[in-house]
Amino acid sequence: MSTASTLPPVHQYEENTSRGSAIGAWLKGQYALYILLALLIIATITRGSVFWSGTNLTNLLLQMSIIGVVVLAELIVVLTGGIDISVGSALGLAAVIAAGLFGGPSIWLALLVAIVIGGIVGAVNGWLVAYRGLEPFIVTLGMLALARGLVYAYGNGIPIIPEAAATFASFGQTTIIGIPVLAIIWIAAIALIAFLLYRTVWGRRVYAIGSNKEAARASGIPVKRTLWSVYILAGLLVGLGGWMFLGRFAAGTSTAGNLLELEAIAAVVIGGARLSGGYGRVFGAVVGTIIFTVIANLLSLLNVSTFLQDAFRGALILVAVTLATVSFANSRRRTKAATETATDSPASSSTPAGQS
Amino acid sequence: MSTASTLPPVHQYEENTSRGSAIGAWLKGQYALYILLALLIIATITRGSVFWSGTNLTNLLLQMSIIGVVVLAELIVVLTGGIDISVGSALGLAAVIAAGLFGGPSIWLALLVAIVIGGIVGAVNGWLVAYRGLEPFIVTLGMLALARGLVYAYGNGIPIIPEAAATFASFGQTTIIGIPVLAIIWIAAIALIAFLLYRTVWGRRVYAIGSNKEAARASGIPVKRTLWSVYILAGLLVGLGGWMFLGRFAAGTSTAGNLLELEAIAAVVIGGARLSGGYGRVFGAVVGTIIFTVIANLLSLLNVSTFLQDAFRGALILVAVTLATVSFANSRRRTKAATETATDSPASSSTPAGQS
Amino acid sequence: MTSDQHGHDPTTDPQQTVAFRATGVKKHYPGVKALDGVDLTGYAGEVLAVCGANGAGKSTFAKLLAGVETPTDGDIMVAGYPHPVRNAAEAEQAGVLMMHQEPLIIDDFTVGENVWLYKLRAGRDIRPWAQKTNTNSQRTREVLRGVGLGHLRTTELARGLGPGQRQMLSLSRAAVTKHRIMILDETTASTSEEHFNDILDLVRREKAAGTCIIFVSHRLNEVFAMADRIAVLRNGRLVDVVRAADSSPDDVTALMIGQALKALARPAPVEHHGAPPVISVQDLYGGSARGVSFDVRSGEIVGLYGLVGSGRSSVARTVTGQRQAVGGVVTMRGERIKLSTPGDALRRRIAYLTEDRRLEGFVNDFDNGQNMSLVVLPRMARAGVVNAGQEKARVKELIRDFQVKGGVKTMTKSLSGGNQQKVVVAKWLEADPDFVVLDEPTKGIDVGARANIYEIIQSVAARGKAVLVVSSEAEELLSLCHRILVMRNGKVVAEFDPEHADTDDLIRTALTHQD
Amino acid sequence: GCGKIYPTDEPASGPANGVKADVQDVVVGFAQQQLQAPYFAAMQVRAEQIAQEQGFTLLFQAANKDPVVQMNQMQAMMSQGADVLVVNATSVKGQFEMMTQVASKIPVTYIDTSVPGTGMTSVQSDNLTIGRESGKITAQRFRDMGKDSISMVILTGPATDEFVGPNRRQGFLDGLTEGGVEYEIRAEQSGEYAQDKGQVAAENMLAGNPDVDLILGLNDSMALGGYNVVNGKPQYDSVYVAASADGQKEALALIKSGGCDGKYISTGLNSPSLAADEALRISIEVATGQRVPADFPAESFTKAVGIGCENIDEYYDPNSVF
Ligand SMILES: Nc1ncnc2c1ncn2[C@@H]1O[C@H](COP(=O)(O)OP(=O)(O)OP(=O)(O)O)[C@@H](O)[C@H]1O
Ligand SMILES: Nc1ncnc2c1ncn2[C@@H]1O[C@H](COP(=O)(O)OP(=O)(O)OP(=O)(O)O)[C@@H](O)[C@H]1O
Ligand SMILES: [Mg+2]
Ligand SMILES: [Mg+2]
Repeated sequence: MSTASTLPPVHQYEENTSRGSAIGAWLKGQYALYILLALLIIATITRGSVFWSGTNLTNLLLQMSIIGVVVLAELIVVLTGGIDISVGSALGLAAVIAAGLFGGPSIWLALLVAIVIGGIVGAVNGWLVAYRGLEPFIVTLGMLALARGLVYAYGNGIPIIPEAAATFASFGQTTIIGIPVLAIIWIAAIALIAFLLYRTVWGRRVYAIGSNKEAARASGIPVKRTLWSVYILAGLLVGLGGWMFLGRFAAGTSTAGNLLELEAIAAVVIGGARLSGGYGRVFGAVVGTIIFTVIANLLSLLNVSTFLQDAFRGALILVAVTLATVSFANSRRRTKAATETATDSPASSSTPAGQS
Repeated sequence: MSTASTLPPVHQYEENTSRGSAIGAWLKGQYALYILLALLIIATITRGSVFWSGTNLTNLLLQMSIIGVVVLAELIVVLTGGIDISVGSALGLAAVIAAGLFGGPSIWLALLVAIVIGGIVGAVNGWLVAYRGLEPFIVTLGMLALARGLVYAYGNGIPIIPEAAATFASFGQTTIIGIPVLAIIWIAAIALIAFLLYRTVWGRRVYAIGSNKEAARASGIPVKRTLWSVYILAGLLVGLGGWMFLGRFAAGTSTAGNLLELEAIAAVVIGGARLSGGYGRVFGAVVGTIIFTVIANLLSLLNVSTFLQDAFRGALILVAVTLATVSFANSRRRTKAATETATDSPASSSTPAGQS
Repeated sequence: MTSDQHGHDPTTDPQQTVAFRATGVKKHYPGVKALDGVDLTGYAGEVLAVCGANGAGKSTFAKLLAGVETPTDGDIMVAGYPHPVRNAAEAEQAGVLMMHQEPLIIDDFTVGENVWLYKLRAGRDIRPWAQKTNTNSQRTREVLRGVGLGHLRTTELARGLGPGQRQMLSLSRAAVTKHRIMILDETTASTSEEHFNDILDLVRREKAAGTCIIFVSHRLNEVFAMADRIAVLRNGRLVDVVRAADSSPDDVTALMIGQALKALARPAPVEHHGAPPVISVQDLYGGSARGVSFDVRSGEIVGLYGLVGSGRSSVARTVTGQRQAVGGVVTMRGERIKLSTPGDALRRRIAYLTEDRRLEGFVNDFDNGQNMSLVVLPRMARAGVVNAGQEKARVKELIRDFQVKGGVKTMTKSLSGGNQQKVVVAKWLEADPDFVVLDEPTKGIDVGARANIYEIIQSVAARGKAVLVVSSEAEELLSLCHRILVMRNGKVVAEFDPEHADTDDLIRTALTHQD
Repeated sequence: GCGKIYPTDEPASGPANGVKADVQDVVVGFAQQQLQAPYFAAMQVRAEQIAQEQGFTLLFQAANKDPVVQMNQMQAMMSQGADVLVVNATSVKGQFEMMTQVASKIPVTYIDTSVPGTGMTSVQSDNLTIGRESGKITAQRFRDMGKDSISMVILTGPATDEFVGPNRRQGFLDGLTEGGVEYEIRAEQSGEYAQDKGQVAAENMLAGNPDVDLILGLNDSMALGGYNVVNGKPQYDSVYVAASADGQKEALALIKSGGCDGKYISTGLNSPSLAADEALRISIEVATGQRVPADFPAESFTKAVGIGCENIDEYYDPNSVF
């Protein structure tokens, strides 16, 4: 019997394969991009010549490359439905120990040390989360305090200057065809993470676990092992960030990486990732990184008073995210009027902008 | 075809109404309580006489009452599946404006002002989250920066001393039958929130929304309105906290409430609440508050080097939560052996200790 | 859209009181016209069945009526309510009660609280004492007993309930709410036949009280046992409304899918060559299974029948490593095995198709392609890097084979319930396991696609694999299996040869056998 | 019935637990404001050295710049039997009532930052003068280069910096004027007293104002960050760096190595060791009954000097902690 040959028409489905509407749909979801665009327009109007000057663009690249690597680490953790608030302290720890161990004689030894430290921190976090089933927030909160405490204890609060400080400083200033080497490292890390997430079995598993852990488990995915690997990879990235910190500042200060976690999470979230996991793109996280760096840079360029900077930053964030959804809702309403298809259905709140 | 209709409905199992192991089951879930117990034992062994002295107990009560009120605010937000990282700044803003508006002539006027400010902040957060569907993290991050910025701007970073500073100071150190009045306010707030959550329709709605927003909406619960009310109530509590801050320190400092959000979230989570919402108890949050206050107090009493304090605090948190789940897992294994029915079924990962 | 080819026009009836009237109702999702202009009237005191293939728009219509979704165009007036309902709260006030295809259960609430969930609706009454209903009261327990959940503790969390129990729990709300329209959206899909009697009883009572009942089901025998009129939807349009008395299941099937179904061939008999069974289970304990033993041979399809809660799923989960066995021996081809995770099982080519689609069936944020390839992805990858082209090509084939109404890039969660189920079935059969347990594989799947899935299952067995099918539908097992085991209270109590048994035998054994 | 935890406002008239004859029995509580800058860390190291030498017990806590935390820590010290407190206050104005309450139970000696009107005495660094001395040296250098008007950018403290930073800033500017140099401030941004933050702020300010003559950091850490930006970059060849205070080792090393045409022009001496010595001396005298609180003036200042290329050898010690 072959019902297949007489397929009933009720099961037919026409896939919309037109490229145009795909890009349109994609653009509609990229509200981080609109925020960035708006920021760039504001920057151009107010301080255009300075903002777009070569020096400032180089500064921007430098300023975003360290946090950029940390944002990638945060992203993969957030994709699993976790959160890592220890990234800042772990970066500090990696930087300080890499600067101080054996006196910090070589930048390559420091790279190794920093990555190992980061990896260890990540492995501990990941083990507790994956194998002991603990809440990531509380685990990484403990690690936040522990790592920062070790930073203080290691240098008694005094910055650690590696022996190879001069090499670090000159390495940090190196550019390749005009692009700072630190930025190149960041871009390489973006490419690596994008490849891992989108092109490998591991990446697919990360998304599956974040979206529906039970389904992932039932489908034979090694949930614990994958979760652990995510935290370890995040740790390695953070360690790399610590090393880049040394390259940029040539000293392991005890405040290195302070409050970085907040900015990293914010960049991931404004880039469209969902804190409950399973949804988020590398592209969005990168845009989020750029947004926060540009905001800080712009406030500096406009020489906004220290007293008002925080207020401006906060208001900017609130206005930006609100406007982005307003314009999104509007464009949706327009679509509706045009095609009579869109709705105010409850499902509409499950857009990326929706609450998790 | 209709044979089924000839058979009587079945009820194969006997009704099970046993209440026997209710307390046992409850105790099993209270791992925060064990952490606290362990801490108290450590405190008694190491610095017993000082720790349990009247002065220190009064200090402890004072130290936990302000954060305690903020933890309650955080709890109700977390129950809805949200997060509020603006509580610290909002507390600062309420304190500073209450101290400065009209010169801060009266503590009762200040109470009104603080609560109104807190309520406004909460209403803005809640409106953006509930009606604009924005991610709570990013909204309250914006508010965190905005409110802190306004604090700085309001006093140009200089603390605001209310005219009634002396009244505030004497109010803050008043005791009633030996209990500081601030602690009494905290206890009243606990009772209020417990009543609202456990005894009212509103409270059940909060849990329903946090547990399954779609189901809540589809069963006719006014999701948006309830969400908004939660954030407003949280704001009012934070405002109250700001006023209590004035009572304790008699000045609206620009650092008031700094980093409080982290501690508040941590207390809520260690108290067993699930960050994804729908699960969490007032009792747990109170225990969480006490735990963090006792840790800080104990580290001071033990005169642990400041460099190591953070490290100790972090290590303590990690060890405590890990041990708590170890003993929990063990007791589960024992139950299993005894009854031969318990399992490692997927559902077991959704215990409070499980990852959200 | 309406038809009067049956003489008297059954779509309208001036003699009866109108309960609701839908006119020109459209519901369009981006890229999908779920409903495309439906006019339908329901009357007080009747059972109106809504039939249609998967994705025809049945649930969509029900959701519009219940105010959970708002129509793109047209409106639905509920009798006694001044304007079209705009949200679930208004629908409640208008007296519409809906049992969703995915039941509305708050996992963190107790069973008792879930019974009274609608107490939390939009009523302005949020005074503390308004919540007074004791969710652990005698009344609550009676209500639960009324839907066959008397053995549950009212104070236990709903999180632990299986899909069948969730359906019945949601149904229990009918007893505690005031309503004039009751919608049952595939409430019977994951419950066994004997629960149908509870539901039938309930429906009769409701009908007598003047409620308009809308009944959605793919089981045409149930539809004909219950309905007064049958509305048939196809691709979002109302094809016809017929009187149950004037029609037959074959007519309705033809209306639904545009052709009549051929009868399913019996599976070819299995030949034993003395080889050890693929899987052999001895004295298995775990979950609610209490000492279960059976074998499944190569090429054999074994059915497992029982009532809701009889322990079938516990057995299925335990032998496939989804949960750990507490006692007992499982041997695979003579070798003793111990599975502690689904991953272990998969490595031994043992698979389990879950009955709990909502919780562990598919990944919410994945599209059909990603969901279907989830299990077999490592096979489509080299050194961990996915071969995207191969993946896409294979998934396209699967979508065609399983007649999924959706594309590779369609999000699985936006599919209709039955189409989601097809995705899940496809995902597991694609893994090509040596031993596969299918737990309620055809739940919610329409008659057309169902035949197709049976064929695929038979072809799997024909390739020498061992298949265990858990089902609540006796008929399905009788036509599909070589042998049928019946469970009761966690034990296998009888074995039938489908050639010499009928539905009644199975149900009676499941119900009345004493041990 | 009602009661008060701190029944009186009057400052304590003697050690909290009575006069101790033997210095070995004395317990000193040291409530440090923060440890996020080397200056504060160095103070702790010095205090611990002194405690070791003299044999008294030192309770040391740092408050992370938060008055609330500091209050809790002081309370814990008193619970532990501290006789006297050394406090580096977190907020000059904001802690008035708090410190009144604390000082009613225990003699308080402020170090570095004080809360006027409370406590027994204060050992302060005179930020205004320190800044002015450094400013004068910088002015001299620019005069030597033939410039008598400069443009500059300033790295300030965070918004919570109510007292110290503004004084150092004003002092330095006064010093420039006194030294005969006119200045124009092109931009001011916070570097939060940290090297990395200072470096970023300096980068941004220089991008907008590449032609400035001077980057002023209100402490050495930030100025070092600024130095990293301009060091070795040809486009910033004529940009110099100065700090108004601290005398951190790395900064002194730069001054020394650069000589009188180095990029890092000057800083001011704000010796954590001197301050710690003085404050602990006073505390011990009170605790052992050698003197009573009433003997002390409201405030005394530590030595204030500017450090430039000419006097660098007096102050540079490669082995110091700070
Ligand atoms: N939220 C949504 N977004 C996009 N499409 C949707 C959504 N909900 C339903 N659809 C589409 O609407 C169509 C009708 O779905 P509906 O759930 O009403 O079918 P159904 O008749 O109930 O099918 P089944 O028998 O499988 O339950 C389907 O093609 C489905 O993919
Ligand atoms: N460890 C256990 N001990 C006792 N009962 C359990 C245990 N685990 C599950 N149960 C209960 O056993 C009952 C039957 O479980 P199971 O899912 O195996 O049966 P089923 O026949 O497949 O029923 P359904 O049709 O609901 O899936 C359920 O009520 C479930 O709550
Ligand atoms: Mg449906
Ligand atoms: Mg089952």
